[in-house]
Amino acid sequence: MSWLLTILVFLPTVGALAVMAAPRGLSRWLSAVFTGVVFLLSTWLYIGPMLSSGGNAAVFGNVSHPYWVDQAPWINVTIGSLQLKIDYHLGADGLSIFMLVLNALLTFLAVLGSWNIAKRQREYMALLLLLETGVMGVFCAFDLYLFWLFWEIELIPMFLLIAVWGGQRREYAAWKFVIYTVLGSAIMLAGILLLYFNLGSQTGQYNASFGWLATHHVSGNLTILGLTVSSQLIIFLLIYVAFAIKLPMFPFHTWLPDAHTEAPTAVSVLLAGILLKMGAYGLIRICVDFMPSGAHQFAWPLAVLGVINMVYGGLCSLVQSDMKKMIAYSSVSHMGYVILGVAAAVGPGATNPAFKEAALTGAALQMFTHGTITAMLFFSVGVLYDRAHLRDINAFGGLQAKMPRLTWIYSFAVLASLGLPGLSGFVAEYLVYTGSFSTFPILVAVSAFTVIITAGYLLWMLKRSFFGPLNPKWSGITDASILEMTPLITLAVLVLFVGVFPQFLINLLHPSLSNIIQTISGAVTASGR
Amino acid sequence: MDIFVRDIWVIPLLPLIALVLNLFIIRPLDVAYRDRSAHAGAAHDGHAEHSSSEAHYTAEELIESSYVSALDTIDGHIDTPAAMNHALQTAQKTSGGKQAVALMRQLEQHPEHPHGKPTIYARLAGYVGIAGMFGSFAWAIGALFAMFNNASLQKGLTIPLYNWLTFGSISYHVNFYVDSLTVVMLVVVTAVSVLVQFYSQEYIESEEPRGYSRFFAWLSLFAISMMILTLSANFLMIFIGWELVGVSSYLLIGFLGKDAPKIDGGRPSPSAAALKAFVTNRVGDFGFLIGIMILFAQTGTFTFTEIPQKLQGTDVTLITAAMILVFCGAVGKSAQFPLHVWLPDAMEGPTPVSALIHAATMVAAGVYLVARTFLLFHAYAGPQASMVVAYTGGFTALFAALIATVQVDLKRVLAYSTISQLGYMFVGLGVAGTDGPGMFHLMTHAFFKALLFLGSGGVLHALSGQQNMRKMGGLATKIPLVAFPFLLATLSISGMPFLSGFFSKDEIIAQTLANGDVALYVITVFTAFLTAFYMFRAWFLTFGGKGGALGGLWGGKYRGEVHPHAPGIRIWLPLMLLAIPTVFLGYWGFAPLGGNFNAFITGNPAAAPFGNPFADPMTYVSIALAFLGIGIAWLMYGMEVIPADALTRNPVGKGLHALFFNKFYVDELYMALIRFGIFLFAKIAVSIDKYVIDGIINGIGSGVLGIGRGLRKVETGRLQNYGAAFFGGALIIAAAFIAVVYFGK
Amino acid sequence: MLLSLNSFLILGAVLFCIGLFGALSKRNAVSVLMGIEIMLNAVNITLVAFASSSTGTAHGARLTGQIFAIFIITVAAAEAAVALAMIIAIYRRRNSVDVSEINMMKW
Amino acid sequence: MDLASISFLILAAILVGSALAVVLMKNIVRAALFLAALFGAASGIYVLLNADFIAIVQILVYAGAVTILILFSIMLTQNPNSQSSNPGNHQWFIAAIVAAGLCAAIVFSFAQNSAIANGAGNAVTAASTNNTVVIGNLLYSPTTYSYVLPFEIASLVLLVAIVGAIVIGRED
Repeated sequence: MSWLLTILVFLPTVGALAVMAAPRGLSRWLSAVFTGVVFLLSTWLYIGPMLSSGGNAAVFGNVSHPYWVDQAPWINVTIGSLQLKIDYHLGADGLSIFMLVLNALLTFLAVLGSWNIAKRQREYMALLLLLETGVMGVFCAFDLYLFWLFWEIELIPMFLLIAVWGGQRREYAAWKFVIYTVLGSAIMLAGILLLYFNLGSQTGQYNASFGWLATHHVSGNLTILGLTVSSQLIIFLLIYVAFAIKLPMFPFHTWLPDAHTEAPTAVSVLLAGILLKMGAYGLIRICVDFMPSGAHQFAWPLAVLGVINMVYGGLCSLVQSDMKKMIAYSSVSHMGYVILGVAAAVGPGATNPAFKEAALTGAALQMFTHGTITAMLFFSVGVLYDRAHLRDINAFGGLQAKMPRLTWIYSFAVLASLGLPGLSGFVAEYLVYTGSFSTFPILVAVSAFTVIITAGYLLWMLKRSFFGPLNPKWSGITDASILEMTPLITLAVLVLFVGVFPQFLINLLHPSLSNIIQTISGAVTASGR
Repeated sequence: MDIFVRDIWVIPLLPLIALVLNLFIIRPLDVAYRDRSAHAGAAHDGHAEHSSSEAHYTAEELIESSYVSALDTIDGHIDTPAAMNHALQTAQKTSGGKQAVALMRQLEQHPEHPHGKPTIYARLAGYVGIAGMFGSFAWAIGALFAMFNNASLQKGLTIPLYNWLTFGSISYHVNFYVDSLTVVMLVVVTAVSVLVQFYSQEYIESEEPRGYSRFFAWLSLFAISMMILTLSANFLMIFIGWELVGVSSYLLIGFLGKDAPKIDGGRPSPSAAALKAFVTNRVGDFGFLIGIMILFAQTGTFTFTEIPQKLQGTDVTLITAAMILVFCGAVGKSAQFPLHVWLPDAMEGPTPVSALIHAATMVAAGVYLVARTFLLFHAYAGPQASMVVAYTGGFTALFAALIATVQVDLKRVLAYSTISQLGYMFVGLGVAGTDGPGMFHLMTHAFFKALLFLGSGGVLHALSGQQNMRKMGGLATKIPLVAFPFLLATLSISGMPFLSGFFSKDEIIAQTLANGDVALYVITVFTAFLTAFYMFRAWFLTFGGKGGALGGLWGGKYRGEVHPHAPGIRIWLPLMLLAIPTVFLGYWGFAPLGGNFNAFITGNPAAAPFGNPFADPMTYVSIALAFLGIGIAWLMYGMEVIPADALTRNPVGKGLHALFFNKFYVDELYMALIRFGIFLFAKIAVSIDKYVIDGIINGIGSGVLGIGRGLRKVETGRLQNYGAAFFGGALIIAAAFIAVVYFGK
Repeated sequence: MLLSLNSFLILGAVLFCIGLFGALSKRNAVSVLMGIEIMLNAVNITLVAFASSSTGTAHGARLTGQIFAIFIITVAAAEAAVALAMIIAIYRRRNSVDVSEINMMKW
Repeated sequence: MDLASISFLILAAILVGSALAVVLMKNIVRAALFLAALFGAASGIYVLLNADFIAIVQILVYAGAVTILILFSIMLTQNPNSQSSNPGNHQWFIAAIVAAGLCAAIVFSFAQNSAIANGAGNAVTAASTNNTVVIGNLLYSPTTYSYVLPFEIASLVLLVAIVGAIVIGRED
C-alpha cells in the first residue's frame, strides 16, 4: 500500500476544508497550492514506475494487476447466502494514470483560470477542490461500489458550481444536468447490483473488485418482461446508460449544451475536459472489460450512435450563434470518435486484433485530446466573455486587430480541434478512423464527413469573430493577460507535444488496452460469434 | 556525396530551426520592440486612442446591429452577384449592416496603406528564414547531384524516424523516403521557396510591415510541411504533410490585414478565401482519408513500398475505388474540377504566396501524390482509375482555360491558368506509362508559373495593388525588368518551341495520342490554343497595347491612374533567376541533347526518353495552334484591329461570355448546395434537438410537475381531511383484508 | 356470554368509532379534542379488557394491559393540557377555534 | 342474567349514549357534560373488569381534571356570536361513513374470530389478590421486573406538558 492514490484523492478534500477555514483573501492561493501539489504528485504516478522499471511501460500493468494499489477492507456483511463486500480499493494502471494526471492538471489550470472570480470565491474554490476529489476517486476506484460512490460525489459540487456561478439560465441547466446524471446513475446502480449478485451466485464468490470482474464474466440469460436476453447485454445496457449520458451520446446529450453554456468558464473546462471523460473511461474500463460479450452484441448500435454523434453534433455546431454552445456541440461530435473507436474494438469482423487495439487506443487518446483542446477553447471564450460579457459570434468581428494574443492561441485551439496533424487531435482521429474502418467500413466512411463539417464550423466562427475589419464597437477591448494566457499556453504545449510524439501516451495505455482487447477476443471466441 | 541523400532530413530541419527561432525568439522580440516604439509614438502624439467607455452596448444591440453577419453574408455571396446585391440591400436596413457596408466600400476605395517599417528583428526573421531555406536548397541540389552520381540511390531509400505504435501486424511509422521523384520535388520546392522568400522581403515590407516576421515564420512552416509531404514514406506521413500545407495555405491566404470583401471588385475578403480554401480541401481529404483507410484495412500498412506486395490477391474493384478516392484528395489539393473553386479566391493572399503555394508547389502536391502512388494506379487498380485521373485533368484543363479567356483580374487569369496546367499534369499521369511526363510538366510549370506570379506581383507592387487589367496597359516600358522575364514565361506557357513549357506540354499531348485517346488529344490541343490566347491577352492588356513597339507587344497606352513605380532589386532579381529554368529546364527532357528525365524520375536507366518533339509531325499542329492563339490575341488586344467585343456581339457569344465570366456558375451551385443542403440538415438537426429530444425531456418534466400540481390540491392543510383520508385508507385496507380472508375462499 | 371478552371489545370499537366521527366532523377544536378523548377511553377499555381476560402466569402478565392504560391516561392528560393551551393560544390570535379555518399545513 | 351482566348492559348503554350525545349535541357545554358522564361510566366498566385502580384513576384524571380543563377552555373560547357552539364541518358525511364502516369492519372481525369469541371465556375473573399492590410493584419495584423507566419518562412527559401548556397558553 503506497498511499499515493489515497493522498491524491483526499488531499483536495483537505484543501477544501482548509480553504473554508482560511480567510477569504487566501482562498485562491490555497487552492492553487493544493491543486498544484496534487498535480505534481500525480505526475509521480507516471514518473515513479518509469524510473523504477527503466522506462519499460509494461510496468503500469492492467486492470488485474495495476501498478498502484491502495486497498483496505471496508464493508463486509453476510445476510443468509448473500454477501455484501465493498472494499476501499484504489488502483491505477495506464488508463487510470492517464486520466488522473489530466484531471490534476486541468483542475489546477481551472483554479488559475478562475483567479479573478468575484462571487463567493472561497466557496467556489472549495467546491472545485471537492470536485477534484470526486473525479480522482472515479478514475482510481477499483471497486465497483466505490466507483459508484465517487461517481455520485462528483455530482454535488458540479451542480452547485453551475447553479450558483452560472449564467442567466443556470438553474435550468443545473437541474437538467443533475436529473439526467442521477437518472443514469440510478440505472447504473441497478446494473451494478445485477452484475454483482448474478456473478456472485454463479461463481459462489461475492466480489466487486475490478480485477475479479475483469477475469470473471457473467454468463447465461435473464428473462425480463417475457424477453430472454443474455445477462451480459442487459447489464451492459444498464450500466452504459449512465456513461452514455455522461459522454454524452445521442440522444442523451441535450444537457450538455445547456450546462456548458451556463457554467462559468473554468467549470465548462472541467465539464468538457474531465467529466465527459468519466463516461468514456467507464465505457472502456467497466462496460467493455466486464461485459465483453454484451458489448460485442451491442457493437453495431453503438457504432451507429457514435457516427450519429459525430455528424449530428457537427451539424448542430454549424448553426449555433453562441460560441460556447457551438463548442459544446463540437464536444458531442468529438466524443463520437470515442464511441466509434470503442464500438470498433468490440465489434464484429476484423479478425486482426491489431486494428481493434488501434481503434481503442484512438478512442482513449481522443479522451485526452478532447480534454485538452476543448479546455483551450473554453478558456479562450472565457477570456472574451470576461471582457465583452457576450458570447454571440455575430456580436464581434475583427478582434484580431485588438487581441492578437488571444487570436493566436484561439486559432491554435481551433486548428487542433479540427484535427490538424502535429497536434494531438490528429493522432486520435487518425487512429480511430484507420482502426475502425475494417470493422465498420460504411459507417466510418460516413463519419469521415465530420472532418469537413468540423473545419467548416470552427473556421467560420473564427472568421466571423476574429477576422475581417474590426467592429468599431470593440475598439476598446484589451488583449488576454499573462495570467489568462498561462493555462492556454500550458495546454497548447501539451497538445503540440502529444501531437508530435504520441508514443509515450500510447505506451502508457498499451498494457491496459491490450489486456482489454484480449478479454474481448477471448469472450467473442468463447461465445462463438 | 551520398550523405546528401542519406541525411535528407536536414532539408526539413533547416527551415524548422528557422521557424522555431523565428516564432519563439525573433518574433517576440519584434513584437516587444515594435510595441515599445509604438507606445513612444502614441505618447508623443499625446492622444490616447482607447477609451473603455466606448464599449457600452447592450448585448441585444450588438447582435441585432448585425455588423458581422452583414459582412459575412456579403463575403459569402461575392461570387454570385444577384445574391450579393440582395445581401447588400438587406444589410442596409440595420445600423450595423450599414456600418459594415460603409466600411467595406471605404476599404475598397481607399485601401489602408500601412505605414511604418519592419523592425530590425523583423528583418532578422526574414534573413533567418531565407538562410534556412537556402541551406535546404543547397542540400537538395546536393542530393540531386548525388543521385546523378550514384544511380542506385534513385531507387529509393527509407529513413526511419520513429514509430507511433506497432500492434501485431500493423504499424504507424513516421518515416522518410527518398528517391529521384522526391529529390526533383524537393529541388523545385526549395528553389522556388528561396526565391519567393527573397522576393517577399520587399513585397511584405510595403504591404504589411507589422506582419513581416510572422509572414516569414509561416513561409518556413509551409516549407517544412511541403517537405514532410514530399519526403513521406507512407500515407500517414503524406496525410500529415497534406494537412499541414493546407493549414499553411490557410494562414497565408488570410495573412493580409486588408481583410474586407471588395464589393465592386467582386473579390472576397482574404479570410473568407482562406476559409473556402481549407474547407474545399477538406472535401477532397474526406475522399483521400477513406481511400487510405481502405488500403490500410486491406494491407495493415501505410508504407508506399509495402502496400503493393500486400495487395496481392485483393479485389481489383476495391483497389480501383480506393485509388479513385485517393485521387479525390489530389483533386482538392490540385484544384481540379469540381473542387477548383478555392484556388481563384486564394489569390486574395499576398502575391508571393500565390506564386509559391498556389502556383508552383502546394497545388502540385496532388500531382505528386498520384506520381508517388503511380504503381498502384497503373498496375494494381483497374484501368478506370487512370481514366478518371486523365479525364478529370483533361476536362479541368479545358474548363479553366475557357474561364481564363474572359477574366479581367490579372491574378485570376493566372489562377485559372494554373488550374488548367495542373489538368495537363493529370492528363500526363493518366495516359502515360510512367510518371515522367506529368512530373516533367510539374517541374517546368513550377518555375514559369512562379515567375508569372512574381511578375504579376511586381505589377501590383508598381501599381499599389491594382489588379484589374483594364486599369493597366503599356507597362513594359515602365517596368522592363519585370516585363522581360514575364514575357519569357508567357511564351513558355504558351508553348513556344525551345522553351521549357513547350517540351513538357508537348510530351503530354504526344502521350495522349500515343495512348490512342483522341478525345483527350483534341481537348489538350485546343486547350493549348486557348492558353496561348488568354496568356497573350493578359500580356497585351498589362504590358502592351495599341501604340506600343512591335505592334503593341512592348509598351503602349497606360489606362490606370496610379503612377507606376519601379521595383527594387529584391523583386527583379528573383524574376531573372527564375527565367533561367523557364528557358533551359526543358532540355532535360530533350532526347537529342541527351536529356532523359524519364529515366531519372523512374529510377530506371533503361527507361525510354521522351520522344523528340521536332520529329513528330503532330507537334507542328500544336505549335501552329499556339501561334494562332498568340496571333488572335495580338490582333485583338495588341494592334486592336479586331475589336475586343467582336465575338460577343451576337447572343450566342454573349451567353458564352456570361457563362465563362461567371465561372460556369459553379460557385452559385455550391452556394445553393450549402445553403439548401448542409444548412438545411443542420437546422433540422438543431430542431430535433430543441423540439424532439428536449421536447420529450421537458415534456416528462412538465408532466411530472403537472401531476404534482394536481396532487398538491389534496393537501388542504386541514387536519381533519388528513384524518378522514387516513382512516378511510385504513377502512379500505381492512375491507380488502376482510374480503380476501373471509369471502375470498 | 354477555361478559365475554368480545362484548368489551365491541363496546370499545363502537366507542372508538363514535369518537372518530366526532374528531373528524367537528369544527370546534374543543369538540375535536373531546372526540379524541372518547377514542382514548375506548382504547383503554379494550386494553383493560384484554388484561382481565389474560390467562398468563408470568410475573405481571395479567396486569400489563392495565399498566398500558395508566400510561395512556398519563399521556392523554398531558395531551389534553397542551392541546387546550394551544386552542386558547389560537383563539387569542384568530378569535376563533374553527379548525377548518386552520389550513397552514399544506404544500 | 346476573348482576354483572345487567350492570354491563346499563354501563354500555350509558357509554354509547353519552358518546353519541357528545358528538351530536349542538351545545358544546352540554356535550362536555355528557363527556363527564362517559368518563364516569367508563370507570364503571373498569370496576367490572376488576381494574379498581384504573377505575379510580379514571375518575380522578378524566372525570375530574380533563373535564374541568375542557369546560374551562370552552368558557375561554366561547364565541358569543355563533349560533351553534358545536357545528359540524363539510365532511361530516364522509366522516360518518368512515366511522361506521370502520366500526362494521372491526365488529365483523371480532364476530368472525372464533379465538377471541370463544377461547378467552369470561373476561371478568374473580379478584384473587389486590390488584393495586401488584400494579404498584409492577410500576415501581427496583428489584423485580418493572416499568420504572417508562414511568419516569411518563413523568417527564407530564412535566414537559405542563411547562409547554404554560408557555403556549401564556398571554404575550
